[in-house]
Amino acid sequence: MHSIRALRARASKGTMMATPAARIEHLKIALPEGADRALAVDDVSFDLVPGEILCIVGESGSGKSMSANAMMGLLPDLVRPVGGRILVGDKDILTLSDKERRDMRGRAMAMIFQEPMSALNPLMKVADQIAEVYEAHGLLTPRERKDRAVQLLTEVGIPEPEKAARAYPFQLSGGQRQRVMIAMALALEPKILIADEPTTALDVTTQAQILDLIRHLQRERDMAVMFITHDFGVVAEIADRVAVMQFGKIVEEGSVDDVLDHPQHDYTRKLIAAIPRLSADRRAAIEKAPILAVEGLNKTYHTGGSMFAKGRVVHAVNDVSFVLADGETLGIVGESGSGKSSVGRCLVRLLDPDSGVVKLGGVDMAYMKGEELRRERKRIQMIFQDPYASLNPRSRVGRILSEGPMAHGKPKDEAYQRASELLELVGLDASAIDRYPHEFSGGQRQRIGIARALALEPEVIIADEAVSALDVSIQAQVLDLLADLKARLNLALVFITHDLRVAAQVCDRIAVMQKGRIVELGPAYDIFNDPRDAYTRSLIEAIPGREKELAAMTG
Amino acid sequence: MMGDFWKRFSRNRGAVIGLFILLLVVVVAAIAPLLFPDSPWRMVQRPFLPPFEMSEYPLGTDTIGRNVISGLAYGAQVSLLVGLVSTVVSLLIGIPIGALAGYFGGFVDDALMRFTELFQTVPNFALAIVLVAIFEPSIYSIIAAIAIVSWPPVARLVRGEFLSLRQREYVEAATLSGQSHAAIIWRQILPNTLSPIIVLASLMVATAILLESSLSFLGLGDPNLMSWGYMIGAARTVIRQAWWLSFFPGVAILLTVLALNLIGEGLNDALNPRLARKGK
Amino acid sequence: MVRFIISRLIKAAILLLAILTLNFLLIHAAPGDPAAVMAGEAGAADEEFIRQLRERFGLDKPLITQLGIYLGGVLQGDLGFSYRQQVPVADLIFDRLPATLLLTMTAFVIALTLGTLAGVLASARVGKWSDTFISTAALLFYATPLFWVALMAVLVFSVHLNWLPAFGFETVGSGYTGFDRALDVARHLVLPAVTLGLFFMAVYMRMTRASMLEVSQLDFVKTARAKGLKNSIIQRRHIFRNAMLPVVTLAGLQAGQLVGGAVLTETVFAWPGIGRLMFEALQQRDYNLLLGVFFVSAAMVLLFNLITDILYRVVDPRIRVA
Amino acid sequence: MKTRLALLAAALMLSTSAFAQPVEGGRANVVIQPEPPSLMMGLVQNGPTQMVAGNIYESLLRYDENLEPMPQLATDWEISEDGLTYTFHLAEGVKWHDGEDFTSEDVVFSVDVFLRETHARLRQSLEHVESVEAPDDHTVVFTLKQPFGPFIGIFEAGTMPMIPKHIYEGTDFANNEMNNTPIGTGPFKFEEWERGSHILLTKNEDYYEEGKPYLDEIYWHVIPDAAARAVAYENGVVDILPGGSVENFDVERIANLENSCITEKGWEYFAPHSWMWLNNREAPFDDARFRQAVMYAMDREFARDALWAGLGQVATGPVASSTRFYTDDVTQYTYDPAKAEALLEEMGYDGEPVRLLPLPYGETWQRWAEAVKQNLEEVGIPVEIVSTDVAGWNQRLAEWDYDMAFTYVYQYGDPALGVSRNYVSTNIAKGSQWNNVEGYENEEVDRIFDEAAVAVTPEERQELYTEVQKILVDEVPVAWMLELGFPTIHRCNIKDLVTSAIGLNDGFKNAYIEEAE
Repeated sequence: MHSIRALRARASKGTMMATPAARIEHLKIALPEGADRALAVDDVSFDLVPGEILCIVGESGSGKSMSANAMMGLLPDLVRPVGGRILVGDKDILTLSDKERRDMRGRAMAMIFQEPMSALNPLMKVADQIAEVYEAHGLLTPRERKDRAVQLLTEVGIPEPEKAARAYPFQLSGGQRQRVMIAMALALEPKILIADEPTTALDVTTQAQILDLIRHLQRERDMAVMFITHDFGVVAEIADRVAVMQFGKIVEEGSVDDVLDHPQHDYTRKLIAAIPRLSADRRAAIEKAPILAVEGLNKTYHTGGSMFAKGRVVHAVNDVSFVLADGETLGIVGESGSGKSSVGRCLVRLLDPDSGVVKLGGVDMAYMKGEELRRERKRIQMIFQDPYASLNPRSRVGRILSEGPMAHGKPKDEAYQRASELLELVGLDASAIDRYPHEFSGGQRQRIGIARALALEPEVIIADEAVSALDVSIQAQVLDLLADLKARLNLALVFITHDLRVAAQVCDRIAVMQKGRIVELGPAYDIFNDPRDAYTRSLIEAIPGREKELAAMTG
Repeated sequence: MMGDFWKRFSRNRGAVIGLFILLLVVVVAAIAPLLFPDSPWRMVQRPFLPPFEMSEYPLGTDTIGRNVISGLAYGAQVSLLVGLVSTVVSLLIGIPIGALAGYFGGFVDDALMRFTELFQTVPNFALAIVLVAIFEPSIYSIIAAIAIVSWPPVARLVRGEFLSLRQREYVEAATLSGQSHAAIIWRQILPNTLSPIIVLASLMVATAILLESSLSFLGLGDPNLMSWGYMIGAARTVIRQAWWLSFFPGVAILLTVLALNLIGEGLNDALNPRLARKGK
Repeated sequence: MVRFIISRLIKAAILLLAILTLNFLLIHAAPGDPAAVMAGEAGAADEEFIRQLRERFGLDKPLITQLGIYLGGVLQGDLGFSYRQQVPVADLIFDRLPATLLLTMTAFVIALTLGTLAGVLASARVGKWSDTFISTAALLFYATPLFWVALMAVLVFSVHLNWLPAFGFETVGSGYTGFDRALDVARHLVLPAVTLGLFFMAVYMRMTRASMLEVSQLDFVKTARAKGLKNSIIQRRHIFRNAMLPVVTLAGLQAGQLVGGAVLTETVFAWPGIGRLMFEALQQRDYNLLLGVFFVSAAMVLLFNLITDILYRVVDPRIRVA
Repeated sequence: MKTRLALLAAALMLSTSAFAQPVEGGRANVVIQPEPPSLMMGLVQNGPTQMVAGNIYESLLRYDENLEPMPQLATDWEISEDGLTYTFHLAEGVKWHDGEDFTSEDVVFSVDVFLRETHARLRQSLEHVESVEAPDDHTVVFTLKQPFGPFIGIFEAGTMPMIPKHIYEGTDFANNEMNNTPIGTGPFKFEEWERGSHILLTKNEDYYEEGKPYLDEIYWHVIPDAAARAVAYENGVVDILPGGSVENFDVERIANLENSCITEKGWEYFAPHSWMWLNNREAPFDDARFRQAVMYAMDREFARDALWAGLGQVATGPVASSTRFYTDDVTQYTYDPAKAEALLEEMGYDGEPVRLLPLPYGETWQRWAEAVKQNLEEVGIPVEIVSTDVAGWNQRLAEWDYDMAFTYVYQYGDPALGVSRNYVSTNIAKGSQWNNVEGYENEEVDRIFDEAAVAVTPEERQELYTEVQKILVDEVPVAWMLELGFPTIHRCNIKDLVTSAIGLNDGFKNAYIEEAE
């Protein structure tokens, strides 16, 4: 890790004179009729230079992926380039015949995708899928292809490469799959590597490793890398140069330091400002009485059990205990599969814990049933991750907000009255009340989701990855809203997230979970500034863009 | 919402054609008594009058001199009636079973699905035949039989939808907000399963019509109702001397069923936009 | 794998018994008792005579006892005795089964191969005229009543063109043997098999096409293209194999159903299979025979489902290992 | 219609063959439908069984077109003056197919032991029999309780088949495995039976009638589908279509084919007589005027021409014209809707709907029911057709659960055998489709039938039967439809196929195949 900045310094010098491996000139890509705008990519120009990583940053729909697909000639049927050139060497990809273009794919340039699972053929062994690259270009004998496959797997650092070669994709972990993808991309040692959000689907630690790997290989082979991401942390981590895209245009381009440290365009500024700072400020420990007390909570899943096959047992929540003080925000962080969500679901009893105590204001909710549970549960509510899945597409907002109260015996008109108040509370127009969810943007929906959680006037709110699905700028707004509400309504908040930056920003205390256990629990400041547990430390170190930020702070 | 539904639907040319054909059939069925005041069973001309010979019997007469075209008109009534009612009935059986199985899962699911398998394992058509024969052919026994053999797919579909939808966050939210199971099933989940159900239903009507005609063809139709399948079955033994007796009813069935299938696809495009892109 | 099969077999057995019981009760709920039918055929019937018959076939016992006796027999592999034909049910069925299997399996193979082929072709040429043509044809076959196609086929190919025999399993009394006989049977097979196959061909065609198009949207296809693979290879190796999974499932489910679906075809073409046997048995209230046919056809369905599952496990590693 | 009748007339002439010299050898390909349940005629006597097994089993006599007895196993016979003693002298040198000798013992066993137990219809006639004795190997003597006119008419293979004593004596008749390989004395032996496909009979080389049979084998083809049977005949797969094996709509076309002959003969003994049971027990059928109205409302001419290919004839009453003691001197019910409406008007019929039960024997009968429904509805009787399969039909009749129901019944040559059973009140009993199902009661009729059965001279009997026919026709206990014509269609070069009143059921011993020119 530490050496990277040094390396990069050298790289950026190197690029000055090097001739570009690819040159994109005034690229225009048209969207099909009826799309929200005419051009997905509008007059975009940039160079890909050997030995340099160009990061293209932008929020969803900014057209960053389109340009990548255009380079590979993999645009969807309905969108087509309508102007400009993509020069690789002296050839313009857009004017090449299918055959010529096919020949360049994999050989001249290769691509890795966001979803390593779906990007691999589930029915083919890993080795075969790699071997195909050679086959496609009529290289090597089948035997040699297999051997090269194993070599490549070794190069990308997969443990037990022979075994991995014989495996099917579903038998590998997310990180390993992405490594396979990379191996595949490297097979013919292309000059250009296009990476489309290659780490977005991965956990922080894995992400760090993959970034490391890409960086490393790129160095070694002096490739030109086009790296598409929405995460400035990643940018800070890996980029030599940055191009910021918005609405299909490049609004700002420059060296990573210039763009991150002295953004010119205000969109860029807005984006960067929106990134949660890693600095968790020291906060006074909250002395209030605990509202929620969890003791020795356990939950195990039994999978694949049948009358003959013995199922596997997963200890999702393993002897978890903590208390949540009135008005406090407790963060639960961890990577996927750490059991953080299971905890949250046990608290609201969407899951039934196997054992343990969940005292809410003195009442143990862990084993409540039926009517009693129904009544008590209104005191602890949840905000969900996916703003699209969390609202019933067929109900008007008004009903979504009033169903709960009405279920608890509030008369209809009162409930609707309350609903419109709530909408204003979360910063939406009261007129929203008789519109349908699909008429709102992601951020607005999340606000509705929050309003719904508040509708029952709960004492505790569980926010499960509440902002993970949002673009940074929106994310920031929603976080602010939460903070504001919390202050005004004096809520106790359990904030479940994989994103330590977010955690750092909003949490008083943080519990770090791994494999179902809480490995460390303490004030946010301590967690970030002197983590005791090794795992915590690795998590913190994996946070992309961390050095840069630290450097910035200490510089 | 209705507007763009129609937009998406009408984008599928086949669907529009289908709709047109179906409307035609419906109209004919509706005004059959006006078009042909005589009972379709009435022996009006010499037997085996070939088509296109006498203007008042454009499609000729059958083995005992009944007017084929009026038979077709009245037959439309039966086909549509049976198609619709039996579909509704099988929805009434299939949806609750599927919903309960999918929503509660676990033991309930197992029990209900085994039960469903019972009906899926016995070959449909054979079962239908036996049911009709046993309860003696009549419009009721036919509808019942068709419904009984066609509900399992509904149950499976609904179950599938419920299984996935009950994981949705808005359903969990509803649970947290203290709504009853009934309310959740009825207000949260069911409305969101409608699209696929509607599509399936439209195809089921088609299948039901085919089933009815097949039963009538085997002589298991309602003997007091003129139906297309019956006409073909009755004409089968004389197919050599009178091709038209089996030809025209067959075409009628073909067109109606085709129309319904086309509409089904149209509905699919219109109601499940995500799937719509496939195949286009 | 073996474990899996065993467990499935046990499930199947239970299901079968359940089905038998269901049908048993169903069929005995029917009006019309076999004794009356037989007496009727004897050309005269007084109560004494009918009572004798009832006694002889144990129809005088209470229903539950009869059910018990029947199931007991089945468990020992005895499907009972046909009242009317005066022979063991098993004999009757296994006389007829080969014919039905020949018919349905031929139809099935035709449908599956041609259907998927056409489907692939169409999906490869989406929007082109060949796609339109295939899809339209599929739509038509999908909507045509089987028995009607059968009749029209007879009309055209046997009556007018006189190319193919219109009915039967073989030329009775022709004395053909060996290859000639096979050929003769084959000629008889053409019309029924094709007409029976048409509908399913349409189903598989539509399904394959849709499935191919769906799969071709998936990321790994993009990956394959990014490798620079030829389209033909992508189609075959990446899209087709994945697209076949749902088709295989469906096919498996239907292969069994075909057996029951053959009733119509066997009636129109006077094909001596169990479909027709069932229909006759029904008319005669030949309880045991009817139940026997149901038992066998249900067993067929389950068998094919099992085969499908095994096949599936072979094709799809995810299920195999998980 | 005219054309059709003309053609049939022609066809009928063709079939009465010239006095040619019989030719040895050849195979007859015959359709059999439905497949017989068994060939053991002692146990099963349904149509197909009789037709096939009629070649295997024989009885003492057979009957010519006028129902006069002809020798078969009995070469000659005497009937005592008082009509109480029937003595039969059996043919010499008759052997069972397994080589055993046929003797009078077999006759006694068959009649007194075997058939008494298994043959419901014969049992009724045997009520009149005091004793059956075998004074010597070739003589059998039947002694009656009282005179029984029709007795001489029951010695036909379907009614009284001879069963081999040496095989069946002391066994469980129903489950004797020899039932699957029937042994008789007839002109043809059982060879093989492939269920669902065919039955093969081969020539009985040591048949006791000199030089007979001429054919080497008879191949019975099981083809369950009427249309298919027609094709089979067209394609030359089969050469003989027994009555009812093709749909009547097809008869004209097939009879018109090259080298194709048609005959209505061979049914005189059975005289299949069709009518609709009218459930006399309940309104409106309890009113004779309603029953008469039904008769007037029906266009039976049309039914015969459109549905029965113009074959057969409109029935004038309970007795078929070919049956003995028939008279046409009765009220005639011609198609007359006006009259029907008048009658309904007069009785004040309230138009309550009635149910009609068709005979589940194929298209013709279904169409017929539909036609009748239409006829009745046009005079204002709403009809609901209840369709059932064979089983349901039997059930409903057996339990009197019907309003109107099609049927047809054999008359076996004599009113006492095939007519009275359907009208005498003593014969009202649930559970049968062959007795007085309509529930008609009239002492007068009962008395006359009883007397007629036991009257000694034909003259007396004729008088009585004429009287009873008049009464019945006026009362209309059931709605008589047609004397059915069951045409046998065959290649013209197959000669002497039908040589008795029993037709094909009498066996093919006289049939021979001439080289088709």
